[in-house]
Amino acid sequence: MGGETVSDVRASRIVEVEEAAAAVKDGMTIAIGGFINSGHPMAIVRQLIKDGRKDLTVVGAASSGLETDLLIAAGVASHVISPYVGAEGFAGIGPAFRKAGQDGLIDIFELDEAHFYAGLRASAQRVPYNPWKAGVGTDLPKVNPWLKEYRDPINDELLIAVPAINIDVAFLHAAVSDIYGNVQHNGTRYGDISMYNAATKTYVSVEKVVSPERIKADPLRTSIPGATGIIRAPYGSHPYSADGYYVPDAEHINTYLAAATSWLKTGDRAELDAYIAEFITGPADHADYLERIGIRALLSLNEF
Amino acid sequence: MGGETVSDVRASRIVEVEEAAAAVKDGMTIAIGGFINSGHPMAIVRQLIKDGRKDLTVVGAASSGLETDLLIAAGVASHVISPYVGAEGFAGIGPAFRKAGQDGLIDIFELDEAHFYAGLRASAQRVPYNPWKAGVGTDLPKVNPWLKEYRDPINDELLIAVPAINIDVAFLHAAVSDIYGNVQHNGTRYGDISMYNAATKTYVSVEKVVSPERIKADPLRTSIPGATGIIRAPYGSHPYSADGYYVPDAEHINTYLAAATSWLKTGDRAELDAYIAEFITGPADHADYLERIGIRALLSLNEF
Amino acid sequence: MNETASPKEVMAAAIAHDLKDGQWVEVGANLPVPRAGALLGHLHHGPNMTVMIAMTKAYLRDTPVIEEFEFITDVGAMQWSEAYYQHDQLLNNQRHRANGVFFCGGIQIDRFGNSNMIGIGSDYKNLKFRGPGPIGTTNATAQNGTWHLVTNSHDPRVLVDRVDYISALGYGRGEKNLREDLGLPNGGPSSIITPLCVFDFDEETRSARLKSVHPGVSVDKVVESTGFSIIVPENVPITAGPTAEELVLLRTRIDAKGALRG
Amino acid sequence: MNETASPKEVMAAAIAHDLKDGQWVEVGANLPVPRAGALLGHLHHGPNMTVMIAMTKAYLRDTPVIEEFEFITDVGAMQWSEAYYQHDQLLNNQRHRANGVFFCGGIQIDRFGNSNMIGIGSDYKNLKFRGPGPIGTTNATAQNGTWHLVTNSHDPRVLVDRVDYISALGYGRGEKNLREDLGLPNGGPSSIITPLCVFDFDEETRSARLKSVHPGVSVDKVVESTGFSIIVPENVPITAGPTAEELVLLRTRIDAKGALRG
Repeated sequence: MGGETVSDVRASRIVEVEEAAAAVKDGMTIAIGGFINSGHPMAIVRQLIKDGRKDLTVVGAASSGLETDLLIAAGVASHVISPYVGAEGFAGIGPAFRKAGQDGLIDIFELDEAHFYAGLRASAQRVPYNPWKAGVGTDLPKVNPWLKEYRDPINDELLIAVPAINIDVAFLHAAVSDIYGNVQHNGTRYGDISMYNAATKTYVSVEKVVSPERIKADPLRTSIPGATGIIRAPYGSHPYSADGYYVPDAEHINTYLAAATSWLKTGDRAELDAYIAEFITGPADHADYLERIGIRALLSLNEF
Repeated sequence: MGGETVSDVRASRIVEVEEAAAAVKDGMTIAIGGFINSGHPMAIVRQLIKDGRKDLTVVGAASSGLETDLLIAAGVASHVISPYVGAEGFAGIGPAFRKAGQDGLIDIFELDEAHFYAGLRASAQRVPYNPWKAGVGTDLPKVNPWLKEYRDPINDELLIAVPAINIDVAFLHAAVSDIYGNVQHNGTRYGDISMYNAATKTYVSVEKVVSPERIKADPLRTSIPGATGIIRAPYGSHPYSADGYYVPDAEHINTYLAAATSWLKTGDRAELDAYIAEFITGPADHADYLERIGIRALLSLNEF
Repeated sequence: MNETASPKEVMAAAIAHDLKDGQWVEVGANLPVPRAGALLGHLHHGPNMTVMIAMTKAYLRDTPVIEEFEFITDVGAMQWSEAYYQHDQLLNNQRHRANGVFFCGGIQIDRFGNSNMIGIGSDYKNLKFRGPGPIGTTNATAQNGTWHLVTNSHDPRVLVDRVDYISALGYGRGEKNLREDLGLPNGGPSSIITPLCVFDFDEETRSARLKSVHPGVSVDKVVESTGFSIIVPENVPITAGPTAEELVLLRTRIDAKGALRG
Repeated sequence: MNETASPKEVMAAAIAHDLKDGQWVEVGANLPVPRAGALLGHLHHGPNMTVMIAMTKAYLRDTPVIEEFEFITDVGAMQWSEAYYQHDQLLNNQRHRANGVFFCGGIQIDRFGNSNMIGIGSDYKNLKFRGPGPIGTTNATAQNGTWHLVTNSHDPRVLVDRVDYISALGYGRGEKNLREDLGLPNGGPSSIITPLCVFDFDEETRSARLKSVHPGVSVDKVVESTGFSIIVPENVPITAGPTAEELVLLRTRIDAKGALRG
């Protein structure tokens, strides 16, 4: 007791992207933060594909973008929990999501964004489900039997029971963090905090690691106060935007879309596999990926 | 259609304290923000007593302080929904709360702070109740039949159903607001936001009304984005603290405590009624109240 | 009423005319018509509207030219912000929606105002066309005090007799008091707004009824472009498009780049 | 072990010794013993503990002298803050509690580790003594991975055979597997820490058992001061109070003003 267990050093939570990705085993449920064309932890997403992860249940954002589409295209996702997979003006519907949904390649957990957060809340609150009103009378409980219509125990009102969406590992991308896992986003935080609260572990890639003093200068900005691990990843959301750092890379996004759409339209994966080889399995690491994008292209995204 | 309904001016939401208090009718449910010895909208609390409001259900903070005790002492509250009424180091238990609880003068909605927020969330989410785990096996459902033990519709797990706590009017105190009801707290916001989200109307007294530009300079700080009305009330939380403005007025708090404790111990209301006459029904308005406290006393609270 | 207005400008005006000052409205990205309609209502007669745009609560009447943004997360839009909205917090709370107005799309919309965002095909496990997912339409159409269906494709494949999957509930199959019996907080959709016309819903049958046709559009054109049987009243008025003043607002401040005229 | 430690310093050390690095602990205001115990654990062997203090998440090992604060809302405490906690957000999320430690008080605590914060008297509508209310004890004792009961009054009126009202559930009336059957996430209280001794709970009967007596306290003194029947093992060790190093931490950095020595 006392003296023998003294530990004097606060541990750094900085990890390499490989270590963060290694927290995921086949069959687990992971969450990917961000919102449509912004704020996705792409360095980690690419690592998961490189690692050949399989049978993952992917909790995409309430509106997820092509990061989720890519995990489907690469065969990593067997289940998707997200109310939307698409890319706004780039593509109304993710092509791999469409292909996989039409051909029954994946299970889609059909739900509204309000159900999505009700399920994440249930996990965060350690209750088996949360009730929600909207959805009664629709076909959602028919196509997704996990959304159960029931009568509430107080007023006998018809409600939807949304089961807890328990996340094994959440992956987010944010602006800055100190080495102790105190993360701050720039501006809005999408639904990232709800994923953190529903997850057993949370790894956050950041544009910049900053001093603890900078975090403490404005503690109200701290959005994730206890990330399991922090990954240094400048341009870590590329080709999607990072608020205040860079805008989406339309050209690269369209390159992916063309490859995935070719799979959707023809059933031939050649273009898609070439994209994956060039930008995911090919590069040795995140910096090598960025080299392939090119500094001129990266710098062109800095104005907005 | 079109032209005839044009309204060109954005309405100011600044109101007098009398107008805010007039939103309350006898029998309504009101909420009072803040936390134990801080952040209570006292100018409004005093106005409600002055107005002779009766039979109010008072939703105090998750840890409420003597503002709730005072509303009990003054006969305004007939029901109290709060997991705690006290004043930390000043008094472990509010004396009027004790007196009224022991003598059956009020109904106390017995609950934990987690149930408190579950009930507020249910109101905000327009569901009849929210489920919670903690509380099963305790006597809370026995002394408070509104907390109902039931089996959940998915896993047949024993849970507590916490009914929606619907608030007619919430009253909060914060640092600043623009005239359009965009409110910013200093630092932590206690549970104020949860009351706002559960309320039909929300009036916020502020230390200072600031320009819209100042609000827009840091929109992340906006805690209440749409108050129904804003009351200019410098020292509006006195005798309790306002974060970053002034600390609790220990002397005044002890004056109240002595008066209320005299009622508790002797059953004689004379001291309590004298306190109410001197500091609540006597002063013509908030400034007159502050005059009675005295500028020297007020300025002494400014260092911390 | 300006005869030169494009069909989408007419749609935007129809949306704006129905908005009331003080209401709460979300403006999505990449939805030019509801965006323009909401902003037109805000600029024209809605100084006290709560406009949720690009993850902020914004007041835009002081902005000379409101640039379109391509992404809902565009930080450029935050120039107008009085508060951020954090998406989970927005969805975790619903009371503000009582005074809200919502515009619901659909890969299919039927005569009873139901919308389908899920997919097309009778076998859910083997859809002919996989849709984008419900996004927030299931909830928003249940919670908002007022809502409309909006489509840019007035086409028999979109405007169908019966959607394959109901992801947002309108009037079901026209059952009496369906929404009340389900305990839903609003009374159902007000209208379907298309590039050709506006439908409302018959009070008895709850089936779509032609409310007005846009300038230059015939009733026959609407009938032949619609996949369900329409209730056509004896007199069908012309949709009130933008006034001259509104058209100036649209073309100079809201849609300077002409997305509605393209 | 330093013989000069006060009973409250011994209590604080008992708390600290049970804390493990990396755990999550809330430090309330006006609870000097659990405050000092948590901070002692943090300074002594807990650099990676998550310390929630005065509505912030704080790291205090760089602070030479940690001043006491009188109010949980004291903004002065925010000097250490790495993040604010907003009280409703803290309570709306519970997963972090799995690794948490909680200290539960009570106006009554019984031999089965149940706590009563509601009131004393058999008639709930006419209590002899109205308590402060459950605060967060009902939930915190259900959610935290580890929890203890703590009282500053080792008195037969506080340590009773059966509490009048259970606001925080310990082991009920000692029923087998009660907590598991109820589906509660933790296994129940670890101990009752008082100014005289530490109790743990017998694995079979779930009733309080004398684990150790504080320096200078006799078993007889404990028995006569306790309102319930105690299980007394053959050998009762002396509570390990603060080491010399810990006492220095307590007296120079954590409790410089001597609240524990008063």
